[in-house]
Amino acid sequence: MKEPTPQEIRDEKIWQSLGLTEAEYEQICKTLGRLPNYTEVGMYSVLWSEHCAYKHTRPLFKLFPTTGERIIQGPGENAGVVDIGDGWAVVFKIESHNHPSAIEPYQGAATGVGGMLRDIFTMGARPIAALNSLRFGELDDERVRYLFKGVIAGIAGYGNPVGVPTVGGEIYFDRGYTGNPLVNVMAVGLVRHELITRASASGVGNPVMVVGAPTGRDGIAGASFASGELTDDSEAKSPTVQAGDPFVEKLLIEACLEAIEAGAVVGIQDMGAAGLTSSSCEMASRAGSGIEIDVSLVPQREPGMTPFEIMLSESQERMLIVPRKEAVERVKAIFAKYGLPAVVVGKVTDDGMIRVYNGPNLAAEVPAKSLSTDGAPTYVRQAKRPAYLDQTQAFDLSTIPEQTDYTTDLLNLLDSPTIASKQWVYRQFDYLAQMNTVVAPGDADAAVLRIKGTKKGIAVTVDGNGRMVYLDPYQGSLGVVAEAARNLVCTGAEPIGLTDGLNFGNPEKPEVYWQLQQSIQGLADAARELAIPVTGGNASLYNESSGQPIYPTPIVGMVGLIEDIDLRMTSSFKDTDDVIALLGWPGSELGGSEWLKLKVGEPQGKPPVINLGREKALQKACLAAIRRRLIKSAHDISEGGLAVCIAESCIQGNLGAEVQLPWPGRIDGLLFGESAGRIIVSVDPTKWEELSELAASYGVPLVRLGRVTANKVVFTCAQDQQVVSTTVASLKKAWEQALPKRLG
Amino acid sequence: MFKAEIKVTLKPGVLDPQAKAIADSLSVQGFSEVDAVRVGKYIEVILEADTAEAAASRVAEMGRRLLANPVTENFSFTLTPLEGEA
Amino acid sequence: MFKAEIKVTLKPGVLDPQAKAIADSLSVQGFSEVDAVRVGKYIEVILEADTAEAAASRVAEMGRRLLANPVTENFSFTLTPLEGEA
Amino acid sequence: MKVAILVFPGTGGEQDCHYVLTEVFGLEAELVWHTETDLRRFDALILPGGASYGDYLRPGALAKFSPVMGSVIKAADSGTPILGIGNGFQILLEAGLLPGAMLVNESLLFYCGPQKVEVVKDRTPFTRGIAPGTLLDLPIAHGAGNYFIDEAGLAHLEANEQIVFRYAGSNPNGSVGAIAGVCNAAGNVVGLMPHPERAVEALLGSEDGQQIFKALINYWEAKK
Ligand SMILES: Nc1ncnc2c1ncn2[C@@H]1O[C@H](COP(=O)(O)OP(=O)(O)O)[C@@H](O)[C@H]1O
Ligand SMILES: [Mg+2]
Repeated sequence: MKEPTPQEIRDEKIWQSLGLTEAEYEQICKTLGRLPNYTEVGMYSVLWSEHCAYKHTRPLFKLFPTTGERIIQGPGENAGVVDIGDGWAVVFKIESHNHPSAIEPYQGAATGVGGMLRDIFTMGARPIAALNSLRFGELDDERVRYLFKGVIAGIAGYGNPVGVPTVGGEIYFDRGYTGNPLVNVMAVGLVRHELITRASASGVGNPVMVVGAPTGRDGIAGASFASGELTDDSEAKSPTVQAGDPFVEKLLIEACLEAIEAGAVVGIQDMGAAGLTSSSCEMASRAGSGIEIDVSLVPQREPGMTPFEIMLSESQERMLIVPRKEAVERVKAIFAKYGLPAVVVGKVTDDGMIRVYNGPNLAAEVPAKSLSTDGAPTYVRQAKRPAYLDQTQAFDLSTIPEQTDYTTDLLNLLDSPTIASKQWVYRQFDYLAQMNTVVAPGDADAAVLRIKGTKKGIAVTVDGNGRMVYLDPYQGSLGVVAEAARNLVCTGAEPIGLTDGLNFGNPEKPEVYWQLQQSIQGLADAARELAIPVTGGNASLYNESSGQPIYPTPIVGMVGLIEDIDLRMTSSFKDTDDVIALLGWPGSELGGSEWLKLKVGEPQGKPPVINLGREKALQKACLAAIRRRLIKSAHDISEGGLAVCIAESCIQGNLGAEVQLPWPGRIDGLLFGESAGRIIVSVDPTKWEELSELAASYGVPLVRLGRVTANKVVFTCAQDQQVVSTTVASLKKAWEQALPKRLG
Repeated sequence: MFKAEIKVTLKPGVLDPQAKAIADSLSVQGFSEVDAVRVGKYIEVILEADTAEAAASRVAEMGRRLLANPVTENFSFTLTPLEGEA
Repeated sequence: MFKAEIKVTLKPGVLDPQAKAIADSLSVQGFSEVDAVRVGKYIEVILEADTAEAAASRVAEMGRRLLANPVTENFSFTLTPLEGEA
Repeated sequence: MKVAILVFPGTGGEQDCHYVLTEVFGLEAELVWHTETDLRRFDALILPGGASYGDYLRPGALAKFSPVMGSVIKAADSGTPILGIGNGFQILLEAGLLPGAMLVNESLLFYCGPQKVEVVKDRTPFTRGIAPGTLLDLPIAHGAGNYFIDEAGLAHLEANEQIVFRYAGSNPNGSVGAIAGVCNAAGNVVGLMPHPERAVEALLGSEDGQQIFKALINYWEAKK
């Protein structure tokens, strides 16, 4: 196979097929002071891709609050690190694998999990939990069912054998994601402070080692490849799909953590997107050093690989390690125990250059800084408020007739896949591995893990309602952060850090860029107001199919701390005759709600207005109530509104409820409105007085709604009319059967 | 009646970790003569069809639509007529 | 050099839910002519051996010791000599 | 009593077992890498859960050729109590130390969740003192826990009283006779799919698994 010459690359504009713009190509020529060769253009093209360089989102990241007392590592490393006391820290991050999952759902999701875990243990932390946030089209579509089953199987097929429990997640089904599903994975790790390790190639003369799986041609025939001249060689036609090997990942986790614990490692970095190129360049540019490697020494899975291919390969389960000079043999011995290759391929230099040799021949030579995120160009695009908003915001609720009975609507909501029980999903995940899962999937708004050897626990959640963000990117994004925090608080945890996953369409479209801007502003404002620092995140842009962008879908992963694990909370009703109450401000906004979707299909209206001051007070009050053991359950009101929230607490506790809605107004809004800042609690009647005083002291309304009963579920409106009447068994059936019956 | 014996294998270049694990294990057990291993699925379908051509075209369609994942897998098959059972 | 194409299938009497799942979805997809489905593993082993007999006896041993579980599975194979690659 | 916890490449449950034996029961336990060939210093062996060798080919199939298995067989023959949990059970089956074989779950899906398990036989080192018929809450988490043995084998198992545990309430994976765990003819080697080690603390939902470990301790005390 013949690579194009520097001259041909320029004359035939080959950089274009690699995804670079003319201006970017010119910038490369200027930086190098010469024409780049094929390997060099390839390296720039992948590192300057949106995925690696955050060209559109980086200028907006400045809006995020990133500091706080507990922050040990904010954005900029592989994952954020937050102190939880007792010498322990929690490491976490979210990442998307949308495009690979759309092509091959099983491997796309599996490698998403694998890549996310590597970001965690590269920090020296043992991965203790994984979560996922998924978006699909509607399940009546055969292709969607295939994607959905494949993604779930892939998450299970990778997460289970590596021994990391998948403890939570969220799934929405909506036409807007039919052609472009979203697969975001969050991983959480635990590390002693003294073992926190960074991805920095320091110490001139220190060796550089490649460890883990051999390098193959995975991923390089992808978007950034695509060059007609190269494909007459049949080998080059290899598919772009990367496959994962959880077995090797498990060995890699153990070997890397053992090497770090042995004090052998100066810096370590996983090879994610853009493989060897990004790992070497990131490690060097963080340390202000250079790296010299000889690709002929890299263990290879296939014969005849070129420097271009080796540098760009996205083979999974590989890491780059800079050990202390004296520790090379030690590192080799540790990896040999696990049967993994660990090979010195180069060394750290002091001149800031990435120099790639192929045996004796220099194959590429570029300044590390220029390749890195800091050196990549950034773009601030033109922003324009999308026209659809005029139509959606003008939606008139009075076009929908009021009803006298809403029992069927409630059952239909519980039967809608977005709201329905996700047991079919999480039963496929080993959520009990490692023996820390105190609050399991399905038991509360967030999962709770204990920290062995302490009294502590952490709660973890992921949230992101794309429909609300679509209807108002700023308000919707405030709501995403507020809901994630509220979910943690409902388990008794205080939020201590967040990571975001930005899933948007093509940012070169002014409407999409506007959504992006507004949304980041919303996330940032909410994070600042609720005092939850952002420790990192991920952006996935260009999520479109047939020219239609997805709903703008920012996802927030959040971690909370429970100082005393005995003071944790779940969402099920516990005993008959307990008081059911609303903690928070009454609301009945139907804009963007699941109920409205049931009635009109397309997202309509304005999303609930978020009042961050109230939200803060509510969350403080709820935490205080849990810590003083005043409540027996807490469940935040989200999709499906108050009625679905109470129904879920009934189903989980296998108990009924008698509820009187004390407010005037449209019944549908009172039952199914998704106004934020509301938590349904249940209370022992003897604690009612004390709880009322507590709520009042935080300035938060507490409204008595009714009581827990044995099995009837009845909602009565202010005029004493029954508007819902059913049994917990009927609710349960609708809620539990929704997914299995659609998946066959 | 025909019997279709269908082999579904990974496309070249797609990582086959299972095959590697089997090859390693064979070599540990002293099967040092083993050079390469590949793992796939074997699917046997008994179907009715008037002619071998008709059967072949249906089996090919099953492969495309259901039995193999076109992104990562290849499939091939052989057909045998089953006498006296139709 | 020989190529052994090994089929590992479930013994008769062992329930095969995977085959049932495939048969069901074939029928949902309109392949009503399908009468029966069986699913197993296909394993390809390239090995060096002086003679076909020698190769066959080694592959049989691999099957017995590793590739099939005698409680639930049967295995069979065909051998093809690979020319000019030894 | 000193217990060996065997660790194969890919095993994941070793830390769980180690934590339970040492932190919860105060026993002496050691993680033993699969290349070890002498297990004579141990009084009991545990093969924990996880996915040895990635569960490739068949769960447990590749682990049976690990160097340590020779000494596991010796220990089994000499009457040492040996417990295989989940993947550990699968390894014991593949190695022929226990009768039968595992198939993928009838649903074809991995299944994780709480499960009622009935103790059928109390004359093993791991069930000693637990009245037959006792129901335990033990979580399960596996993709291939569908126990199979042919009819003759099943009759033999029943006649020899080698069925140690059965699933109660529902059969989560399609196992023949709802069998959740079996032992060898001598009774010293026991395998089960449910995870007793994950059920030893009220904080995690069940303490019923304690009985399995207490049985081993009792067995050991009585033997001394
Ligand atoms: N993809 C998933 N993976 C694991 N658990 C999930 C997933 N989706 C939902 N769950 C779990 O199911 C439960 C209900 O999810 P969801 O309906 O989104 O909760 P809520 O609306 O109460 O926040 C939660 O415990 C959640 O963690
Ligand atoms: Mg939710």
